[in-house]
Amino acid sequence: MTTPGQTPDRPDSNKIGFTKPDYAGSKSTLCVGCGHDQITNHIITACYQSDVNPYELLKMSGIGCSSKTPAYFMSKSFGFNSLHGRMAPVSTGAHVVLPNYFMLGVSGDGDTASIGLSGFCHLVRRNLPMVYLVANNGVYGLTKGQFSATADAGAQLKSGEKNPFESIDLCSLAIDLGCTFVARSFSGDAKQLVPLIKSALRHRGTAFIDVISPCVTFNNHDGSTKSFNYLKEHDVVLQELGFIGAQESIEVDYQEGAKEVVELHDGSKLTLKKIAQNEHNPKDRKSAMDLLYNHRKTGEIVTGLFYIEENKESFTESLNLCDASLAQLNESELRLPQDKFRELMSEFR
Amino acid sequence: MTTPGQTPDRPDSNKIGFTKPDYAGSKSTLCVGCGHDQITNHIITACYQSDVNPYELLKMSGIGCSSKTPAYFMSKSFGFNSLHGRMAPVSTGAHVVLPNYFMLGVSGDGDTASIGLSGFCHLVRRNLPMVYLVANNGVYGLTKGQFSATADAGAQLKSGEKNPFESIDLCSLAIDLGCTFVARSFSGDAKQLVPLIKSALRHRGTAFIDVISPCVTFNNHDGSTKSFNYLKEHDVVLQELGFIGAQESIEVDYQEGAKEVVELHDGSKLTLKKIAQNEHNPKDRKSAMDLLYNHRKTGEIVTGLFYIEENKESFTESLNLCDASLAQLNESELRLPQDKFRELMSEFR
Amino acid sequence: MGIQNDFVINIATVNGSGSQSANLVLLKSLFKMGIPVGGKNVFPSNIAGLPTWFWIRANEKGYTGRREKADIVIAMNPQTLAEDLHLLRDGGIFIYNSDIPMVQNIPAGLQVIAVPFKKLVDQATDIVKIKKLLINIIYVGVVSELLGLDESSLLEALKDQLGSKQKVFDENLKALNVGREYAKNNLDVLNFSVKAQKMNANKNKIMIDGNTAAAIGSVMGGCTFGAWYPITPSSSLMEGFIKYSHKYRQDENNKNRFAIIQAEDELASICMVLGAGWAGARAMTATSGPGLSLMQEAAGFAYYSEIPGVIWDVQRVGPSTGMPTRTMQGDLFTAMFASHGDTKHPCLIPGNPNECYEFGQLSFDLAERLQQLVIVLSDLDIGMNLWLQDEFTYPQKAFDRGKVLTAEQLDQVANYERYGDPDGDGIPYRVLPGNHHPKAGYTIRGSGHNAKAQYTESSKEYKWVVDRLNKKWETARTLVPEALALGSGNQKIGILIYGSTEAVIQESMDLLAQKGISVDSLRIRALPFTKKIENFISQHERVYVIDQNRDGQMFQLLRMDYSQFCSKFNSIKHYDGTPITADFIVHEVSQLEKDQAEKERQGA
Amino acid sequence: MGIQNDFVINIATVNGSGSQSANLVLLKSLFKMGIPVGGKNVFPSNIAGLPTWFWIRANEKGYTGRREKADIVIAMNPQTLAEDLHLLRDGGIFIYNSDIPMVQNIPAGLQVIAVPFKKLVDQATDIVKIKKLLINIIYVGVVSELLGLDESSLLEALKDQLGSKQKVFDENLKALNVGREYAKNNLDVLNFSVKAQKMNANKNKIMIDGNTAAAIGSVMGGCTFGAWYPITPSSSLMEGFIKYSHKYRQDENNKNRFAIIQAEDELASICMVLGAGWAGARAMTATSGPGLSLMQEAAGFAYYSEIPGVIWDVQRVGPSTGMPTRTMQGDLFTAMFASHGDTKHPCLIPGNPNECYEFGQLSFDLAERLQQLVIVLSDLDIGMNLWLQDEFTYPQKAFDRGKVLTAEQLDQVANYERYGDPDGDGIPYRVLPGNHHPKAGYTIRGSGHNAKAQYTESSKEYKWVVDRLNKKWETARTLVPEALALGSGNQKIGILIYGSTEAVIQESMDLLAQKGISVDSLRIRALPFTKKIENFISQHERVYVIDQNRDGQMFQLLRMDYSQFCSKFNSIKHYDGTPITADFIVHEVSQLEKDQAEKERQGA
Ligand SMILES: Cc1ncc(C[n+]2csc(CCOP(=O)(O)OP(=O)(O)O)c2C)c(N)n1
Ligand SMILES: Cc1ncc(C[n+]2csc(CCOP(=O)(O)OP(=O)(O)O)c2C)c(N)n1
Ligand code: SF4
Ligand code: SF4
Ligand SMILES: [Mg+2]
Ligand SMILES: [Mg+2]
Repeated sequence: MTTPGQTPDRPDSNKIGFTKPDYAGSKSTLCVGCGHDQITNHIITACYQSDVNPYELLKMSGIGCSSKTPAYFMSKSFGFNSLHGRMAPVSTGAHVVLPNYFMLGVSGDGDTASIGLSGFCHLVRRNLPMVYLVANNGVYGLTKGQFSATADAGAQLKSGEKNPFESIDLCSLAIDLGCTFVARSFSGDAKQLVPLIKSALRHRGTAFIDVISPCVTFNNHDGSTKSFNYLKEHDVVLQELGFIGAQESIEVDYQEGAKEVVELHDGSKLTLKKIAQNEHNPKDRKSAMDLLYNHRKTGEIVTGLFYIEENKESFTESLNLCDASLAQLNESELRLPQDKFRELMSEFR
Repeated sequence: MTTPGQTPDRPDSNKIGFTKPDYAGSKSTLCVGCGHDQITNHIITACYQSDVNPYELLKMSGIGCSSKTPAYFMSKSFGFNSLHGRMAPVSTGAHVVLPNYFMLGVSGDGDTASIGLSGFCHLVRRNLPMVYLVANNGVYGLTKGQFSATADAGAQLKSGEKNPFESIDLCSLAIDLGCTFVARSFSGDAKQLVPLIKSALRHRGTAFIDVISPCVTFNNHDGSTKSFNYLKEHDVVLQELGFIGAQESIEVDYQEGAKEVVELHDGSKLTLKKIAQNEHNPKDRKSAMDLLYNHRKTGEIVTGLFYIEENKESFTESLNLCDASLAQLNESELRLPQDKFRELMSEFR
Repeated sequence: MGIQNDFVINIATVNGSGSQSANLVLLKSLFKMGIPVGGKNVFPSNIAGLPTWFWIRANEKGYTGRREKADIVIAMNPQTLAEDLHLLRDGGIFIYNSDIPMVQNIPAGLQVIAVPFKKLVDQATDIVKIKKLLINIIYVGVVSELLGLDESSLLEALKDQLGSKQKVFDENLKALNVGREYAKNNLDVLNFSVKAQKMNANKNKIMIDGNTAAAIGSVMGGCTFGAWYPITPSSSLMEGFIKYSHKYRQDENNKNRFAIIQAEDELASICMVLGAGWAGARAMTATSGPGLSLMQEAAGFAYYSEIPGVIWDVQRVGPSTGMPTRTMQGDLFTAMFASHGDTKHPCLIPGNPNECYEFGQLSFDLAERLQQLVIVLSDLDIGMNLWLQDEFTYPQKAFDRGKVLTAEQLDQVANYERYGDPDGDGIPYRVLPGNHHPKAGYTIRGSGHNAKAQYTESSKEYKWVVDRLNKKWETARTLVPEALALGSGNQKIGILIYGSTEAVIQESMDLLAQKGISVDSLRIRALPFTKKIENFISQHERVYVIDQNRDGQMFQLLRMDYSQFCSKFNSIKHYDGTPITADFIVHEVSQLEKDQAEKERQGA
Repeated sequence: MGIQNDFVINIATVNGSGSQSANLVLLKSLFKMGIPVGGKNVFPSNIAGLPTWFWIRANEKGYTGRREKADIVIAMNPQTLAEDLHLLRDGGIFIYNSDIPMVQNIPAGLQVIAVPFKKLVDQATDIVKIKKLLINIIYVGVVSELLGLDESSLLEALKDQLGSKQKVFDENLKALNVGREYAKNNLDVLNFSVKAQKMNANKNKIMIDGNTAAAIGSVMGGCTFGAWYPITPSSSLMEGFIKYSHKYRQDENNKNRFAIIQAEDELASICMVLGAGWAGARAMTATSGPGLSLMQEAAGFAYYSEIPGVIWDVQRVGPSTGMPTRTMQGDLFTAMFASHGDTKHPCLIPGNPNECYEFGQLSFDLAERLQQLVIVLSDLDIGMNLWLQDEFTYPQKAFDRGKVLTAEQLDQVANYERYGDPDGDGIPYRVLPGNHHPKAGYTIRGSGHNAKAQYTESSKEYKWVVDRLNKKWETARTLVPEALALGSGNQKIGILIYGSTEAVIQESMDLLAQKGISVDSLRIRALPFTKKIENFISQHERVYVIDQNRDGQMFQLLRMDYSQFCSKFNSIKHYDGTPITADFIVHEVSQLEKDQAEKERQGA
């Protein structure tokens, strides 16, 4: 079925017939230079390039500057700009009704690591199939720059105030809670983030991506550990990543031996070529944790895919859902037939 | 100062003049045989033996069978039986006002790992000085036995229903979040739990103890991984633990070489003698995590002290509080003097 | 000249002792004998070992609500022996376990029967483990003999309750007979002053609790999504829904036509309902006061973004944690005004399990028609006690899924606006995610939006939408279930009730009539109020509003909406955690009527 | 024959452009000239780049509330140029940036002044980076010249706002002068129809926003504990409290006599307040609607377990996330009835920053006296806008810490009960953790408890405590701040207002009087209502209740409590997110009065 708006004949169309403008959203109202706008662009690129039908994707978010971004990409898609900290449970409810849809959520570090922490943990624990992206700037942008719980110990606000608490590392937390796809990236790193988003969309459980996304207005100064400058100096890129769609032939981007290949749920592939020297094995939880713990001590920000597990049962599978959407079932499918009803009534006599 | 009720002359008095009955609470209304009642007893023993003044201890809890236990020990102490899932923030507020008091909280797995998860994580992150004990039975006892988030994957309810989700391991979570004292124990193991509680009370940050505490009514059957039988068969005790009060001479219980000694905040000491053969180093976060991850795969429940760090700044320290309690300051200490007030007013002209 | 088919038995035990099944045998025996009967369980907020009372009321006229005092008390709990004596009416019968020392100071006139249960249970079994359990069935045996219960009804009830395993059944039967034999041989059965006699009042009746009824209603109402966090006294509602869904809602491939999620807390469960409701499923959650309080923020989102959903609030005693195992109608304000900033929600108020069943269905029709949360205010008394009810009727109507546009229909619409008002009833047209029409996609939000669902901070656009929401509220008024009247309608005095007070209203009216006070009554079944309620008030000289809460919440809401009639209103409040009784109502109304007469006399 | 000292200027810019400081220079210049003036910032819910308006109202009579239309618009934002034209009154002056193309269809009669800001800023500086910023100060220069602002006041204001760094000051001064010169040389300054003239109305006055005032009040009120989660428009309250605490509350060892915790969410912040309040600290949190909704469950705990604490709710537009940067009085129901199951809280409603300062102190006295949460309902208009106020008075009274028993005092008490009522006012005596008396220790809980603070499920004990809580509510009625009256008190018409409507009430009354409609007014400052409010209603024939919310929440509450007067009540509602104006009130009242007269004529 061709959905409206598809123009398969145009030369700049992707495999499913959409051009890049089909993935556009409304004009951003974020500050000029905000990392979140970079993420928006990478999402658009990833979805366009990897042939994601915008009509078959749900955009989710909470509240915050970051949570506004779904308005700025893919206007054709339905979006749910929920409450502060509630992206996780809202997504859980929506997913169950449209389990075959892509679901892409953009939350903030405040939205996820502060007010939404419990929902995040439980979503991960359930392995809810969605891309859960946190645009992490270490502050509450929308309320004018207070520290969030991902701010590093010792990091400074513009005012000079220092954060006394250890930061919550959403990646190690996710791994510990059994998350099946855990990565970190940087809003400025298209090369890394675009293939991560593409693969995450094809993953069959929760795909969590923590994207350091500098807040140019409140957290981009010296003393910040989430500024563009800090990232430029401390970003340690773990792997060179590639994505090969299910339809594409693997040879395109694949050289025997040089890369590790992870086959994703729908047959597409994620390729990894190590850059940094280390013992890290992305299929081993303990190894992933060790990697994070080792880097924490150095002040480096290691980015890349930390952990992936394609075999764990997803939440959807545990629900044993019928094929039709729960929104579309009718009276005869949902009500007891008359005889069963009578039978049931007789139990109460 | 002798507080009322102290009877230093009696032979069965502890060093500060209280007898064991001084640590008693009201009669338990829990089911006969409930693990939580064992914990109550161990708390009483630990406080009595380690000379904790009941007048200087605050008892905290949430809601659940487990959260009822503070009523069953130390009636002389003030207690706060709060709301479901809210022990952490309530304790945070209370601690700040009485920072020199012992604070001992008993929560449940539902209370902490489900509805209270966010509060727990943030309390740990802040390193709030208190003993945070979870009486973990893998179910919601008080609401009649539904799975909680610490139920293991594949564990069965009495009805035969299986839990499809990976359990939240509160210990690895706490370690990951920077908790400075992390242990697991079993309600039936007085030898281990009593010294743990004693040491936890003298620790200068958050001391978290996850105590497997079987629910005899709803989760003590075959197929449960939190039953008395399961524990008997799968409990792997890591160390032999001992506690030496600050006043006591260390020779009492200390043989060169055989034991590791951790000096606690007030000069008292925790001694550890390895039982299980392993590489575990309780002063190294990564090592502690590795231990937990290794045991997870085996179905064993490893118990003991996993991690301890005595040097991290506690929440109280970060607040730079004055000596007097915030409850006791008077007008002249709190209000601006007249001249400063006039000065301040002039800023608005 | 004893009492026949009109008695209250109160059985005092401890919870977790297995007395519940025994009590149900007794209750069901009476039911099967065709006698109208009701059962109420007064239990503690713990799991085992604390005092529990089970009230059985049998009454040939069909009065099965609570009555203050019992005719017979079976006192099995030594802890409460002394206070249990006071549960009896004057001249009542106190059956107690003679193994425990009897208290002193027995009120005069009581008839005391000591039964040596320990000795009896030794006759019934040698298995030590089950002795404690079997004692319960022994008291059933004793009392069944005293009351003269029909043997076949008794055995049938025993089979229903304990018949699934033959061995268990046999053990119990033996114990039952030990009790019966004891009574026959040792007690003056013949002259026992309270007797049960077969009658035929229970044709097409069932005995059911409201939570089970709501669960069945939700199945029949097409609910496909449930998210919950356990809380007394609502848990059994969702557990019922789980049970019946699994039993009746699997397709030919054993796949589920439903999804039920045990959430991590109530914030999550209501948000899951919002997600599912937005995506088009009939979605619900069940909770009680504390959970409803936690759902406030999300409730406001639902109101403003117009997502359908259903919340069952099975009310218990507040404030705060309160008394989780006691009943109250205390959440009216919290439900109706759930959330900050000019938010309001239609509420349905069932009066009995049958209406729980009906509202289990209707709530979804209304929620989807109005694109709102519908909050159903049940309570512990309805939800967890056993009510004698007409058998439920099979639904005749199709689901009303409200205004939803498919992609094809969208093609026909020139200027589609998600938050418009093309019909002038305040209700816009929804499109569901999954609708692939280019005009369909929109982002739902709790922040300011215009008719086109676009973000706005414009005063004008904002105001237009919230004014439309007010219009929708007026439409809701015409759609919610109508209030139900009893009585001729010609009396000067009107009684306004709602919810579980239904159990005693007919009895109250009859008793008042006997006292020469004739009244009409009207039972409110929803908020906002309907025209009929206004009419009722305007047509009566004095109106008694009966609340089961301290603050007279319904009374307050009525005064707010019908302040023009304020001089007519009187508030009657019952709020000690027990279900209201006819005696209480009669007492209060007659007192107030007397005051009124006095006033009039003085005025004249 | 122009206007003097009675004008409104509206400056349209985008946020994040640095216009705020410039606008404050203008505002403060007028203030320093001794002219009554007020400033309101209408800003978007984002951080930079969206339309923002700053309203300045100067008025010699002291009317500094909002007025619907401006005399002068300074239109710097091309996005809103067209709509900004409509902000002007007939004949108003439109100053715009001639670098951007002017819109067509300029309403007749407007005076349009084009200023080439780009050219001017090039004269002011060569530093590209600061050009955008300096443009703002240039429009200040232009308009100051047109209005004829007093030079020294202008320079003083510039120094106050931008004087901390000499370089910055010099740059701005240069730009200011470029603007002034431009005006002098190119515009008809002399004949400009709006003029400002020095006067002497601002002696002992300050310009302050309510959040800052509340912060200072909380310091003076002895608050030692704050827990919060940032939310517009309340953040600046807690940030002010942090600032002043650090500045004024360190002891001789530089140790803090306060603790402020940025919590992980509002559930946590209110629970931290409960913990600290229980332990004896004066504890508060500040939030707005969504946060208040999240605090509902804990609010019920505070009510039932009787813990003092203060919540500042700086209200914004709901429902739900609504419009975070617009104002509303929409949380009355949510605050007063916060939590399920018969819960209610005293609320204080400040009408201006001075009362924010006063209530910052009083709230703690009341909270500790009543052992309750006190919810202070401020709003965005009070909290974030700049109001002309009398300088705050230094507190004369000691803290009222309520009924607290020390260990020594406990020795004197025979039968101490934490939840008793020895004084008959419904208020028990507290003991604080840390009290080492053997009778002191108790466990606080939200579950059923008796007078002795023991767990109970007894109907009688439960009822006793909640009845006492109701008695306490009546005591609260006698302790909350009294309503304030304006007018002779002899009129037939009474206007009931509350909160930020204070800004326009005197103006409204004066304007109404000019129209021949004399009214009295009464400003409600707290819930529950006081006797004075009842008297006011009973003494007036018609009462107009003015709400800044859609549902007329105060109107509803009044009808609930004073339904006997219901026929007198009329509801006037303003709810588009902007602060209410005198024009609106005058229009509504006169309209309703006309209807009334019509009715009476027909009746006659
Ligand atoms: C319940 C509630 N509390 C507080 C707020 C105010 N608020 C809006 S966004 C935000 C923080 C956003 O931080 P983050 O998620 O990191 O997003 P960012 O703006 O930094 O991208 C807060 C506290 C709110 N909207 N709702
Ligand atoms: C807000 C709220 N939701 C739900 C409940 C009902 N409730 C009481 S205790 C409990 C779970 C207790 O489980 P856990 O903490 O594991 O304690 P346990 O009884 O197992 O010791 C629940 C869900 C409640 N009291 N409050
Ligand atoms: S405030 Fe920070 S996070 Fe928000 S839009 Fe601006 S730069 Fe981005
Ligand atoms: S139900 Fe379980 S957890 Fe609760 S008291 Fe009984 S045994 Fe303990
Ligand atoms: Mg952020
Ligand atoms: Mg548990």
